[in-house]
This record gives sequence, C-alpha cells and structure tokens, in this order.
Amino acid sequence: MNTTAGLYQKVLLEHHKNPLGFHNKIAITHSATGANVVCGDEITVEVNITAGKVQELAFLGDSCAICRASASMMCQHLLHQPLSQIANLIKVPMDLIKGEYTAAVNSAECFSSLAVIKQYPVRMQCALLPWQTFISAINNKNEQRG
Amino acid sequence: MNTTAGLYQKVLLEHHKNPLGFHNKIAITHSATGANVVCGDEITVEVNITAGKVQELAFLGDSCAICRASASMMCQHLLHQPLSQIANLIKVPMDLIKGEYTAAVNSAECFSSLAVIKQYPVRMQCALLPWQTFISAINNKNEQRG
Amino acid sequence: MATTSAWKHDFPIFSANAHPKLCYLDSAATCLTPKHVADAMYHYQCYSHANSHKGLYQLSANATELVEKGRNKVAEFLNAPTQSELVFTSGTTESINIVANCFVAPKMNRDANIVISSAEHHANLLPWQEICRLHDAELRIAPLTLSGIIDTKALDLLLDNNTLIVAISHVSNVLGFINPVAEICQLAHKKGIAVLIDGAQAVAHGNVNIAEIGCDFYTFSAHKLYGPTGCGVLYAKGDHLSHMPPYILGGGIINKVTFQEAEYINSPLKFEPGSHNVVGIVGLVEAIDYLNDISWFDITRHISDLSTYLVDKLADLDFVKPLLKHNCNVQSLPSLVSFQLEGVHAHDVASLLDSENIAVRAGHHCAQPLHQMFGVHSSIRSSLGLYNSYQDIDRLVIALNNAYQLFAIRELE
Amino acid sequence: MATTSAWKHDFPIFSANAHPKLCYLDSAATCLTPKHVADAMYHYQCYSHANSHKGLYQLSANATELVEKGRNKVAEFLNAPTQSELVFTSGTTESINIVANCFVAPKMNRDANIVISSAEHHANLLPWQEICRLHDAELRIAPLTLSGIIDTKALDLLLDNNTLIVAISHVSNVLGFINPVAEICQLAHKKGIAVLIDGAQAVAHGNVNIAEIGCDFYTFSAHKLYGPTGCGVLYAKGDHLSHMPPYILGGGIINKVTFQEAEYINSPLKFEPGSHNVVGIVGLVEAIDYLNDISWFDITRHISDLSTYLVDKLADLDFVKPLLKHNCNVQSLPSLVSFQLEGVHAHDVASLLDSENIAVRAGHHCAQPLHQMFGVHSSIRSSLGLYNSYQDIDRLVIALNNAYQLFAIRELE
Ligand SMILES: Cc1ncc(COP(=O)(O)O)c(C=O)c1O
Ligand SMILES: Cc1ncc(COP(=O)(O)O)c(C=O)c1O
Repeated sequence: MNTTAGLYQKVLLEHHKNPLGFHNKIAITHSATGANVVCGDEITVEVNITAGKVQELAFLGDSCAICRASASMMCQHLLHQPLSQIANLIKVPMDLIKGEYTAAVNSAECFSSLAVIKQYPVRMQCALLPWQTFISAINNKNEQRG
Repeated sequence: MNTTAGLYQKVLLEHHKNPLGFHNKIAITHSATGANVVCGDEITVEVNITAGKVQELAFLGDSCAICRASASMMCQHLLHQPLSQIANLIKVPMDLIKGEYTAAVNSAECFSSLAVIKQYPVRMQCALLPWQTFISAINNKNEQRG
Repeated sequence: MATTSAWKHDFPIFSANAHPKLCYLDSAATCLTPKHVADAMYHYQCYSHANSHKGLYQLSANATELVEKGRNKVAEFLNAPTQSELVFTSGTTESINIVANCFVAPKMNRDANIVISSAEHHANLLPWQEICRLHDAELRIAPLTLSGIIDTKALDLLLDNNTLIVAISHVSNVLGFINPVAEICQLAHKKGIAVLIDGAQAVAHGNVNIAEIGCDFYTFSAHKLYGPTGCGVLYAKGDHLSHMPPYILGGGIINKVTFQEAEYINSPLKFEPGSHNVVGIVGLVEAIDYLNDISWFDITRHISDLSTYLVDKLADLDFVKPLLKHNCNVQSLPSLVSFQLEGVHAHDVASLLDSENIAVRAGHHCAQPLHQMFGVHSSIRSSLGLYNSYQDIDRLVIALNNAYQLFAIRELE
Repeated sequence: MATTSAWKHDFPIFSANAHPKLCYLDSAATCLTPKHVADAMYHYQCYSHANSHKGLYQLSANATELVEKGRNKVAEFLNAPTQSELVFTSGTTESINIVANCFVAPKMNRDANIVISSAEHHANLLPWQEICRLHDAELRIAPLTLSGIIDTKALDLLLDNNTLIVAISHVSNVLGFINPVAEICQLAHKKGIAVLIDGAQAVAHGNVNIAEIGCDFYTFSAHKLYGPTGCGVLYAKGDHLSHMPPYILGGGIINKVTFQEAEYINSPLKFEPGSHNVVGIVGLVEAIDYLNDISWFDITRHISDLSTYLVDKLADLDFVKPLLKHNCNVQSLPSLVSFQLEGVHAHDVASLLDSENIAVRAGHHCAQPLHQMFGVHSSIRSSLGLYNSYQDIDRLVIALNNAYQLFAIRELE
C-alpha cells in the first residue's frame, strides 16, 4: 500500500507529525473553540493580534490528522499577516478544501495537499474547522481581548 | 361472467334480496348493535326471548349483502330455538365462516354458501357480524329487557 | 383513442406472469410501482446499502450523498424556495404530526384555534383534534363550496388573531378537486397565520409549485408518487424548523449530550432520528426521475383525458350517485371520483368488481366526518394512474352495471 | 480455518462487479443485505404492491395478509408469549419513543424516576431524558460492572416506588456484551416496575427469547437483522398497548371519528397509522426466514469463533486500547469491540482503513455520555456479521498496524 497517496499526502502527514503552532504559549488577544460533531474533533485557536497584524498564532485540542495538519498550515500561512489581508488569505485554502477554487492551481501550490480533500466530502469539515475557528477567534474581540 | 359463482352464491343472493327478519316489527326483549370498522357495516339485531325460547328475531341497518344474507340465514336458523341450544346452534355457521369447521360438511349443508366466505378473509367479518351481534343482544338482558 | 396506456408496460405487475388482467383504479390509495423504481431500490439494497450520515468510509459517505442529493431533487421537484428546508419522514402522516406537535403545540392555549376543512383525511384531522383536546382549544372546520372545493370566503371568516395554523389538503382524497391553496395562503398570511398543505393527493397530478403556493409547510408520501412506502417528505419554509423542537428522539440529532441534557442540531436532520430509510429515499428519487422523463405535460394530459371520460361515463349511469356532482364551474378535473350505487352497498360493489379484476376502494377512505356530512357511511372511489386507459373505464362501467343488476334492492321505508 | 465465510456469496455487494474487496466490519450500524431479502422486496414491489388493511380487493387483501403473517413470524422469531402484541414501526428509535410517550409519560410526575444504564444508545436515552425534563422528574443511570455489563446490584438500589420504567439495552452498541436482562426483569417486576429492552444489537446474535426474558417491551430494527431500513418492531406484553393512547395519529387507527372526537381502535394497528411499509415488512420476514434456514446454531457459532479471534488479535497489538478490557469472567463474547489506537485519532484510523477497503465505525457511536465516562471523545468500533471471516480480521490487524505507523504522535503534556 502506498500510504502517502490518497487523502494523507506527504506534506499533510509532515504537518500532522510536526505541527506548527501546536500548544505554543502565546500572549492571547483573541481565541475561539470549534468542534466537529461527526467525528468529535475539537480545536482551540489562539491568536495575538497587535498593531493590526497577526503577531502570533497557536492551536490546541484533540483533533484528527487532517484538522491538525490544516491548522498547522494555517499557522504557517497567517503568521505576521496584516488583518486587512486576512479575508483574502483565508479564501484560497478554504476554497481549495471545498473544491471551489477555480483559478490556476499553481498559485496555491503550498496547499496542494489540502486540494485532495475535496474528494473526501466526509473529511472536508475536518480541514475547514481550524480556519472557521480562526474566523470566530478574530471576531471574538469583545469577549476575549485581554 | 358467472355472477353467481365465487363469493356471491345463489343462496346467498336470495337471502340478500329477500331477507328474512329484515325490518320486522317485533316485541323486543333483547337487542344490540354491531359495526364493522373496515367497511362501515352497521347492524342492529332485535330478539324476543320468552319462555326460554327465541320467539322472534329481526334485524335492521345499512349493511352489505354478505352481512345481510348472513343475518337472514341467522333469523331462519335460530327462530323458535330454545336458549339452551343457542350456543351449539351458533357454533356451526360461525365455524364455517371462519373456516374452522372440521366435521363432515353435509351436516351443515344449509349453510354451504357461508362456507365459501372463508376464502375471502376481508369479508369474513361481514358474515360474522350478525352472529356476534346476536350474542351481544342476548347478553344485553339487563339493559334491554323491556 | 388508444386503448392501453403508453406507460403500462413500465409496470411489471401487468406482465403475463403476474396480473395481466388487473384494472387498477385505486392509485389514490397507493400507486403501483414502475420497474425503474423497483430496480433502483434493488440495486441500492444489493450493492450500496450502508448506514448514512454516521460512517466515515466510502460506502457510508455514498449513502449520505444519496440522501442529501435526494433532498435537493425533492426540493427541485416541488420548486421549493431556496432557504427552505426538507425533511425525510416515514410518510405524510408523520410529516403532519411533526408540524402539529412541534410547530403548533408549543404555542397552544385555551384561546387558540386551528382551522382545517371538512374534507380532510384523518391524517390531517386527528393530530389537530388531539392538540385542541389537550389544550381545550377550538378546531374550526371550513366548509366546502357546492363544487367540492374549500370555500375560501367562509374559511377567511374563521381566521382570527388566535388562529395558529390553517391545515388543508391540496386535493381531497375523496373529492379529487384542486383547492385554491395559493389564495388561502394569501388570506392566512395577511393575518399572520401559517398554512400547512397536505399534498398527498396532489403530487402525482401536476406540477406542485411551492414557491407559487407560498405555504409554510407541505407534506406528501413517496408511495402516492409511484415511489415506495415508508418514505415521505415535510417541506418547511425559511427557518421554521430551527424554531421547532425535535419530535421523535434518537441518534444523529444532537450536537452534544450528557446524561443531564442534550443540545440538538439545527438542520433538517433534527427531524430524522436514527437510521435513514435510504432505500425508500432512493425509490422516491427514482420515481421523480421517471416522471420527469415522461414529462409532466404528458402526465397531466393523460390523466385529465381519462378523468373527463370517467366523469362522463359515470354521468351516463343513472344508478350512480356521485358524492358530489361534477360542476362545470370548477376549473380542474378530478383525478378521482367517489360515488355510490343506488341501493347497493359499496362493499359489495368492490367485491364484485374484484371478482372481475377491477380494484377500487370502498369505505370512508379515512374521511369519516366528510361522509357523515354527505349522510352516507361509505362510497366507492375510482382513482386514476399512469397505467390506466379508456379501456379500464369501460370495464368499470360494465362491472358497475353488473353489480347494480345483481345487488340492487329497494330499501324498505 | 476457513478464510471466507460460507454465506459471503449470499451478499451481492461482494460480487466482482461491486465491492469484491470490501471488508465490512460495521454490521452493528447496519447489516449488509442478502440477495434473498433484496429479491423478496423486489418481487413484492414489482408484482404485489398495494395498500394493506384498507382495500377489499384481492391485491390489497394479500398485502394485509403479508403484514399480519409477518406479525406472527416476528412473534415466533422472538418467542413472544401468546397474548402479547407486536407493532410494526419505522425502527427501534420510533419503538422506544412510543413507549416513552404513550406508556410512561401519562404516568409522569415530579416524584417519578426512570432508570436506564450508562451504556445506552441515544435512542434509549434522549426520549427518557426529555420526558424527565418536561416533568421535572429524575433520570437515574445504572452503572456498569468492570466487565462492561449492567451492574444489577447497583441497578436494584436505584429502583423504588416511584420508578416508572427500567429501559436498558440487551447488548450495548459500544461494548457488545449481553446484559443480564432476565435477572433485571425479575428485580424490577418484584417491585412492580415495567422493563423495556432495546434489542437493536441483540437480534442478530443469537436466539432472543422474550418468554424467558420476561420483559414488558422489546424493540429492534429490521436493518440490524439483515433486513431493510424503515422497518422496526415494538413488542408489548399482555394488554399494555390497550392502556396506551396512540402516538402518531392518522388513518386506520379509529373506530369512529367526528370533527369533535375520535374513538381509537384497540389493537396493535392503533400504533400503525397511515400506509404500512409493507415492502419493509416483507424484507424483515425474508431476513428472518433466511437466518432460520442457516440455523441460529451455526450463526452464533460463526460469530463467536470470529469474535474470539478478533479479541485475541487485538490483544496482541499493544497500541490498541480497548474501551473496556475483555474480561474472562463474562460468559458471553462480544459481537463487537470498541477501542482506540494510542496517539491516533479514531477519525484517521477509519479513513486510512477505508483506503484499504475496510469499513469500521469511528466516533461516539451515538453513545456520547458513555464515551465521556471513559474520558474519550471517540473510539473505533469493529463489529461482525455473517459475511466476515478470519481473513477480514487479519486485514484489520495489518491496517491498524499501518495506521499506527503512519499517524502515531507523542501527545504533548
Ligand atoms: C443499541 C441501539 N439502540 C437503538 C438503535 C437505533 O436504531 P435505529 O436507528 O434503527 O432506530 C441502535 C442503532 O443505531 C442501537 O445500536
Ligand atoms: C389527502 C391524504 N392525506 C394523508 C394521507 C396519508 O398518507 P400516508 O398513509 O402515506 O401517511 C393520504 C393517503 O392515504 C391522503 O390521501
């Protein structure tokens, strides 16, 4: 069996085994927790937003490899980005996961392992969860801002 | 088409068209009304029991040919019979209808057209209704005795 | 005039080794099954059966997809507005009970009232009667016009600030005429009242267009649309479902549950506890495809041709007493006719017709109060389907003549 | 050791043109369908479909007979005492809801309590939780022994004069052991308390003998017994049903109805409103015949051989953590095993296994509180059916090894 074929691409497994931002201790300004009813994934996304930028990013929780890898890629992707760019930056990977990405794929190459997920509809929600939770987190200003 | 074959035997149709006891005015000592949910048959059986005998017997109501013919045969069969014999007298035709009659059939020849009904389970209840209602009637002493 | 239907050979029951002589005039009770539907169900059951919505493996994901694509297919079939929601149930009966118990019951009080019509099937009477009984509230019965459709003016007078819902059939299963449902929805909505339409008898006879009707709830059963039993639909407008508690409780309807409390999900799945009847949904979807392939234009023309013929032929028989004389003022033709034979019990008619392989319904057709209104216990109902032809109606007419000859009696005064 | 099951070829899904490589280990969710069952359903749907219980014509009478003979067949299968009654429902979920709403709810008050176990499926938890919530009554949870069966002594202590029902599973769908249901019925009956047994997971694994168990209610679903979805059973002892109001209201459940009031019939049909799911019942009956033909002796031996092998093989894998260690003191073998892989999320295991054509269930299996009790979110469940063989278990073991290699991570503290 070619274990790195199919859903579990090499890059994805790399992120799963060595996740960026997993359990990092940061100075939290925003955070949120999301859950996936079907499989019981739970993830907490923690963000430090200062001076209009994502200064730090971390996540924790009991989640599957897809969710975990997706969260790791998110930490890599969004770190140090200005808030004003976030909506754009999030759109590409989320569209890729949902199979709604129509532009040329090479512009999104770093997410190629996410693009496979659209073939596994039951797992789509796993991959989307970190991103959705991130969105909740940055909208959680009022409650969470320290 | 042989219209008198099958369910609607000649004898049965005779009783249906010229029913004995139908709408007869009698001095009622016992009576009861029965209904058949499936088809909406309704029958009232009226009896005059005096000196331990069924002196008179009548029925009325809106019922199908099977029920009506069965009621007519019942009036013929039970008239002038002593109460002590009723249980026995009722058993033969009811068993015939239900297909539970095991003895030689010739002893019940006068009911041969009832014996066909067991082949039509949906109509069984139609044929049984007068007899069941008669049983209710004679058990209705307290309420109905004039 | 073609003597057989072009689609009759799609129905295996008429094949030589089954019931080639069957004259089936009881489609209002349940439609016979086209081979397409039976094949699709068989194929699913043999090669694709799995538990939907809960498994992560491909076989289960495929079953989930069948259900969810089925939901879209039904929405399209009904022309349901987007934003609306569809629930798969076990049938019309369950669908109506859900609305009564989860939409209306929570708002009930002694001052409340519910409006139905006098021509409702027990499925659209008993649930309302029961919640009214429980809350000592009033069940109001809208009358019919002489043409056998709901009297909208009279209905309008029954509506007030305390009316919680108007629940009426799109087509009565005894009278067969199309009720002015869009108009009734407008009347009710003007007063802020929700409307449920029982579409059990309407779905097989022309394009149901919920967007045009504008109702809050619509219900039907797959088996009245050439699909299988055990599968029905509840359409709910907008976010009605999200304000309703679940009805039957079981697996797959919660976000989170502890021994102490449950948090229910917010989607049509809330009303689909336990294992989905996927094979039933597969059958329904195939039935819709089959009918779409024929084209609704052809279907409605076929039925309305037959129905004209049926009404005319019965009118020629002077011993046939229709429950309701067909009235030329009614725009639509009935897809079924209920009647009595003078001096003959309906039960005997049905039995005699059966001996000639003609299947009609006799009884109160689960609409006892309507029969009481007409002053009768029972009637004979002849209803039409795709497989019927002029020939079937000719056979019916001959058999009715026979029945009359054989049974008719002069009633005693 | 035979490497394939003698009955595997009865299941068309394994045929060359379908899923020949499928290793199906999710029979506890739903059983695959033997050709016999699919054929019987197809035949009915094509050649015999009609509305039961309402028509007088032969086709309808035949459908009625199928349902009523089906009732006898099920009674026989369950060894139900005579005088008891059987209702056809849409599944276990509806069956339990009927008992909660129609048997228990009418007796509820604030002082009342209901006893279930901690290993119940949501279908046997939510209906009780809800009626307790509505009446501010108490839901009591009987604990399990270390061997994963209901602790009868502890349960006994929960029973008092205000206990209205004990509702427990015959076999838990997460743990797979046979609960001492007969003993529990005796304990409860001694105190005059009724008992419902949820047999969903028990029916496929040995002779259910209700006369011996002595319960008041027993429920199961056809699709867990190699039959179709959309069809279930509620057994009720003696005249329980006649003291219960109907649940879902609709056609065919009344003696007489006016616009003002209804008089309900007194028979199991009171709980079967609307059109019967005859095709579902036909499938269930065929499934029972199919299993009887194989012989229950052979079935239970097959499953218990496999189950011994499964338990042993999993015990060899030190990274497999069963939710509950199999305990030699338990007389019965489980027909399913739930476990976790050390450091691997259940979801990933299921996906990886799926990529190798192995179907297992991952999640909380509709028993979230039980998982909470074990301190986990989810588990992997492998459950057995007629078509399984040692080979399937060998494949499972290899795939679990792969999954562990691929995914296992050291959790951070
Ligand atoms: C123990 C148990 N109870 C109840 C159910 C619910 O069965 P159904 O979904 O067929 O109603 C199941 C199956 O999921 C079960 O395993
Ligand atoms: C108008 C109407 N409503 C409701 C029903 C009940 O449908 P079902 O038995 O499929 O739930 C029927 C069919 O009998 C009907 O004709």
